[in-house]
Amino acid sequence: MEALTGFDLTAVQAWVAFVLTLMVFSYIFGDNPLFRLAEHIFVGTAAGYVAVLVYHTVFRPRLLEPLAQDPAGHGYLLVPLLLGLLLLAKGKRSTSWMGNITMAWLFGVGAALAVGGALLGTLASQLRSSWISLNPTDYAGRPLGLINALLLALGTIGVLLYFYYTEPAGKGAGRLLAGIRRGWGRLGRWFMLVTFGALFASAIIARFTLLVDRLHFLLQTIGLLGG
Amino acid sequence: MIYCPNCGTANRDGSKFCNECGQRLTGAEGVRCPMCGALNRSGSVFCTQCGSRLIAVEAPAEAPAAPPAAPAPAGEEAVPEWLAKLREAAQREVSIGEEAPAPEQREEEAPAAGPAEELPKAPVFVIEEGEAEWVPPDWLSELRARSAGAAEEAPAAPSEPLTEAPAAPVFAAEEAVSEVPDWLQRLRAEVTAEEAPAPPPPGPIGTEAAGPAFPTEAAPVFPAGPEEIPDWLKELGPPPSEQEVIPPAAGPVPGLAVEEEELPAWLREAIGFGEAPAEAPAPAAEEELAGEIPEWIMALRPGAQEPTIEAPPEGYEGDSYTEGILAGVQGLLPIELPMAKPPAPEDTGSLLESVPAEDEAVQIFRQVMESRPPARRMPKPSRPRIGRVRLLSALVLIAIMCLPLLTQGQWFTGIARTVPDSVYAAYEAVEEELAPNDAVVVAFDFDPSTAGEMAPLAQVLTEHLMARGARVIAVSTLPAGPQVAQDILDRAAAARGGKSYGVHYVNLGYLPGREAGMRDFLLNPVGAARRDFVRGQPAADLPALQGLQGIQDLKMLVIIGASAQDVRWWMEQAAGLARVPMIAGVSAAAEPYILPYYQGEGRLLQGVVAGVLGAGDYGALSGSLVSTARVESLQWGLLVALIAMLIVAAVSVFTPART
Amino acid sequence: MKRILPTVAAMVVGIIVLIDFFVDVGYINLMGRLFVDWAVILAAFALILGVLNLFLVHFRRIRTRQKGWPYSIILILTLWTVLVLGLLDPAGPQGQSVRWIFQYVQYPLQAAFFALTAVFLLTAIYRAFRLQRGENAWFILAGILVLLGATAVGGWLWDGFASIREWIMNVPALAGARGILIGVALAVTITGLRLLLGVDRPYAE
Amino acid sequence: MESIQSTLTGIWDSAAPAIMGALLLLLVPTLYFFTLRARALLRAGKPLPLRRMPAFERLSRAMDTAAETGRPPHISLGTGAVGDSSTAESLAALHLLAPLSQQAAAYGVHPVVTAADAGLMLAAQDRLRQAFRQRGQEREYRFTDVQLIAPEPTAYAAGAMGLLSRQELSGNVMAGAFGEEYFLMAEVGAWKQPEQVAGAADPGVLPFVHVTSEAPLLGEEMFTAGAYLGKWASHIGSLFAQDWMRVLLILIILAGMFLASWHG
Repeated sequence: MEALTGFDLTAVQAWVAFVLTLMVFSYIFGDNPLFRLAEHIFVGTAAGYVAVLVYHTVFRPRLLEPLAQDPAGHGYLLVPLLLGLLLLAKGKRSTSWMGNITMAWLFGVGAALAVGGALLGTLASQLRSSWISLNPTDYAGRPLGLINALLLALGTIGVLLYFYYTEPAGKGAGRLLAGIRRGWGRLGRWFMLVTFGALFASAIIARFTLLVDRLHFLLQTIGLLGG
Repeated sequence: MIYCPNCGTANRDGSKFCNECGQRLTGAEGVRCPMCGALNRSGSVFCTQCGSRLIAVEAPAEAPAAPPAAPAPAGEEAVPEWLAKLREAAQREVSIGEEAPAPEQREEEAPAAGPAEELPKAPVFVIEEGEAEWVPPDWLSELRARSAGAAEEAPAAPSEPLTEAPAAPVFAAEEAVSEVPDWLQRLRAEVTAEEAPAPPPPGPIGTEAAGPAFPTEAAPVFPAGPEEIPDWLKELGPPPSEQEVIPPAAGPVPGLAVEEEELPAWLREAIGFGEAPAEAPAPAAEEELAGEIPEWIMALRPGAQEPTIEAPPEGYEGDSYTEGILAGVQGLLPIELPMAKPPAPEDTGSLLESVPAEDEAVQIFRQVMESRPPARRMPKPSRPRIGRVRLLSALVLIAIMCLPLLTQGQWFTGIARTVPDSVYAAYEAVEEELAPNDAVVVAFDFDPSTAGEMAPLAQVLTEHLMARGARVIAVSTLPAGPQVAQDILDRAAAARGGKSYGVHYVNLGYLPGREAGMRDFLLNPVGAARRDFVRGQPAADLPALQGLQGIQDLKMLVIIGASAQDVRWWMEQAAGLARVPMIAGVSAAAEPYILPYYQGEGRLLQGVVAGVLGAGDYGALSGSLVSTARVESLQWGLLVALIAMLIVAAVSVFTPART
Repeated sequence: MKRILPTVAAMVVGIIVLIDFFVDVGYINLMGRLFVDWAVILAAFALILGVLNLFLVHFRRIRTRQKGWPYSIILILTLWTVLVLGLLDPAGPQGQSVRWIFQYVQYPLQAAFFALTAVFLLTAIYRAFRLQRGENAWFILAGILVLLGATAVGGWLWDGFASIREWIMNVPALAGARGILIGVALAVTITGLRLLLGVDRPYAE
Repeated sequence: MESIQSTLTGIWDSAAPAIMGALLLLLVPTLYFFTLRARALLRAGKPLPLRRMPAFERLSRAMDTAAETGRPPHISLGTGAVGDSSTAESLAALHLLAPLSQQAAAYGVHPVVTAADAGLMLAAQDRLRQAFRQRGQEREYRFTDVQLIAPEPTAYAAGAMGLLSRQELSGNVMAGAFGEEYFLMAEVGAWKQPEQVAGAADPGVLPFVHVTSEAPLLGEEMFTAGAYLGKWASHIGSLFAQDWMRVLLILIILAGMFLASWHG
């Protein structure tokens, strides 16, 4: 760092991190100026860092350099360049509409990725995984396995039914079906709550690990851990 | 383009029904809600948008207690002729609000004062398409012509709707239009004699604002002779030129117009030129106005300071009205009621005569306005001492977690933890599947936020891979991931020795576009990454990437992810392309969600290592060290959490439920 | 035109990218990948406006002397520092100065903010367990059992907790998560489909 | 047993794209049909046969508080983006934003809308401006009404945390794609703000949604705002269609289980 600042930063840098960490932790005592300072520094650097990163990983290698080095070979890149410039028109109210086509592009691609991912990624694999045998002969000697399989089926379908939106005008068989659906959905909600509980407890483990790491860092910096 | 009044969807011009919600669009029989301007199906009782009552407002026409000069509208028809005419006029005239009387006139027209916005809109008209021509009386046209430039802006400034007053103008309008009474003629004479009022700053928006959303602004010609105004009204009454006081939403002060045009809109907004003057009026205009405007009206402006209202008593924290005219009034006046329910006809028609019942209401209102805030409080959402609980528990937790770190004590380390299957499986997969120089992609999908947990995990996995002689190719789908990855890679390389960057391991940096980026990368790693992260070299030149065409050349995919979603995406993208062995290192938080991918039929993962505890287990197998003090500290912290959970659960079982 | 063109663009681009998922036809795959690639570039253009918005919001705060405006000065200063250092340095994020800022400013801050949630979790326990009753017993029970199964204390009390934890994760929790995932996938599909059919036009004004 | 399972897996792996594609194509007419039905229901003014959703009632309460006190609500659109696979969740957030901003514009309240992605910010700006324009108050709208707090999730959460601790709001509404950072802001919101309505789709975030919001929008419920708040025919129709597809998927699950069980 000498080149940049003219003095050795290594002595200071750990303390910079130390002080900033303490400033964030001061939120334990409620909102205060130190925390606000840390928050604003954080937002500023993070925004700047992302912008720098995007410039160096997207703009430069994917758009500017190919266009600068070999304009003829990368003529197709003029399309995103043009669309991108149109998007900048959104900064002004009167020209804002010109950016709509670019927004449409983003939304179209995004929606397609979401639909494709949901169908082929999530839905296909989750449906496939839910096809478990309920045949007792498959669980010979492990009665618990059969119960587990039954619970899995009950729970998965139950959660799906819990979210059912339509409330039909009940008569006769329809009413009976709706009753079953509601009861099963209730059961599904319980499964969901168990899921939440498990995830919550696991999150406690994960987040406490992060706290340990920071405490370790703080104690190390003030020399209580012997460097 | 027609915007649906119900859902806001833009429809083709000429559409009859809304594309989106089926709301009828073409003109016709609808009822404009007086409160929000929404068009409702005719015959609706309540507004679909804001729930205001629509029907009763039409009713008063039947029983007006008119001042002597104004004849009661004749006939049984619900809508008197003059009203129909007025309606048509309202439709034809875009900004018929101009007909509002000149400010001088309004000096007498007390009830109009406060709710400047609500008044003109209060009458609800059934909008019909009609042919009949209506020629406005000449006094009206005169007024209109004169104020054409000036009053173009509809009085759209927001203000707190507050009193019973809104119903008044229904009758006002009716009287004024049906036949100009004597008193009005007198007034008119006065007005014409005087100079035109100083026009409020002109704004281009005015015409926009007075679009079809305000078809009923024709109303406010307020009949009220000075002699008939009770004292209380005079007190409440508006001073002159209230129109200027509450400037329309339009903004630019003439002097600034030039500069404004030179600046792009966004900049103007930022610097504040184009802002609604209500919020930041140009100084000159403000001063000019301030002279003639009494304080209380200034106070009505949005954002104005509220000098007259006493501050709530010390320590009061409840929700109360802290802004607007009702500041300091707590929970007494249901604000919505006066505007949602028009007063019963017999109360409202008698603006000009002081009816005892009305006096009473006025007295109450006055008392409310003058009295100190009552002691009653709005209930606050229950937050039972959670602040102190938070502080205390946080300090206890931190103290207890620091202890093992400081003392290096090993209370829990002696207790054997059962090493999960999934960790063994992961270790064995690396041992068995990998030969020296096999290409392995390691996804570092975590950033500093979760590095405290993920770094030790990534460290043991990377070290093991390097020990097996694999070529480690690192990527990250998080912007800040590559930086964290680089430190871990360098440390792992140093720990194993003899590994050089570019040959044995390489960092390809950030992959934008989430799973689309992952897919791209797996299909064509060199092409998708383009450059390496450390030196910015073209990826194709790196020795570590030689012969790597796509996922088929990978021997293993190691996903180290803090969020279950990222891990899932990698798995799904990779599994969709080829069968490549995968192991996952995940945060403990994601474990419940990822573990199933290791179990069961058609499993995608060869092994799962979760959290620091899993890293410890893995490290014990592969010969990397994970700090025991940290694990110890974590165990103590978890003990605190467990105890907290048990206590709270027990307490909640033995105490009655809160709501 | 103002309306039709964007709608057509969204539909055509989206449907091609979507078809790319389902078929294996050379030029469709090529177009699909190209369109996605361009979307990344376009999102980068959007970021220019985003950073501008961030700047303007805080500039306004300073100009109008809103409460806490000095903090906005700090924010703008740090933002510009990182931007200038990072854009001028050809090494970008790997440049010495940016790397230093990342290492000693952003990293500790980001880590500290996340570590703070550990403390928040304790109060969340308080709220979740106390203020909600009834069915919530399932939540509490599962939470306690999973925690017992993961910690040394649990193992010390009874070594069966570990297998109970594993069972919870592999059976009821899995069933719940799967149900949620399938439901969300369905909702996502319909939401995306409405856009691809031109029914929802969030890009039009 | 092994063989049946692996046969099934083999068939499924090769047939899944076709089956999923068919499902998608089937969805198009279903959606159309139910949209027409929903439109007819709306036109007839009949009550919609949808179950109660307390979260949306809470939302209206927060908006009423906004009208009474002049305090704005905070609407967080999540840390998702437009242009990648989180777009669907971002869309859900925008569908929630549209009716809320219309209501806010009617009350003359400027909601504080925040996002962590520039594209989403731009889309939200269009929504908000449109809402103000429909009230004839386009001038009221400002470029800075929708803020990009930070283009990075944790920094966004940190900024939102500050906003929620300091600003007096009528409520905190959070919907969209959230990740691990959700809890950071949600806990502060639950602590400091009078009303908190939150929704997320990622199961990893849902436990936190559950503990920080008394009226959560869990998983797919987050996508229903257009139907419940906006009363848009296509969105109501979507819910009907979704229920039918749900039944179809349950049948697929049951059929698959039957196939897996049936051997010998």
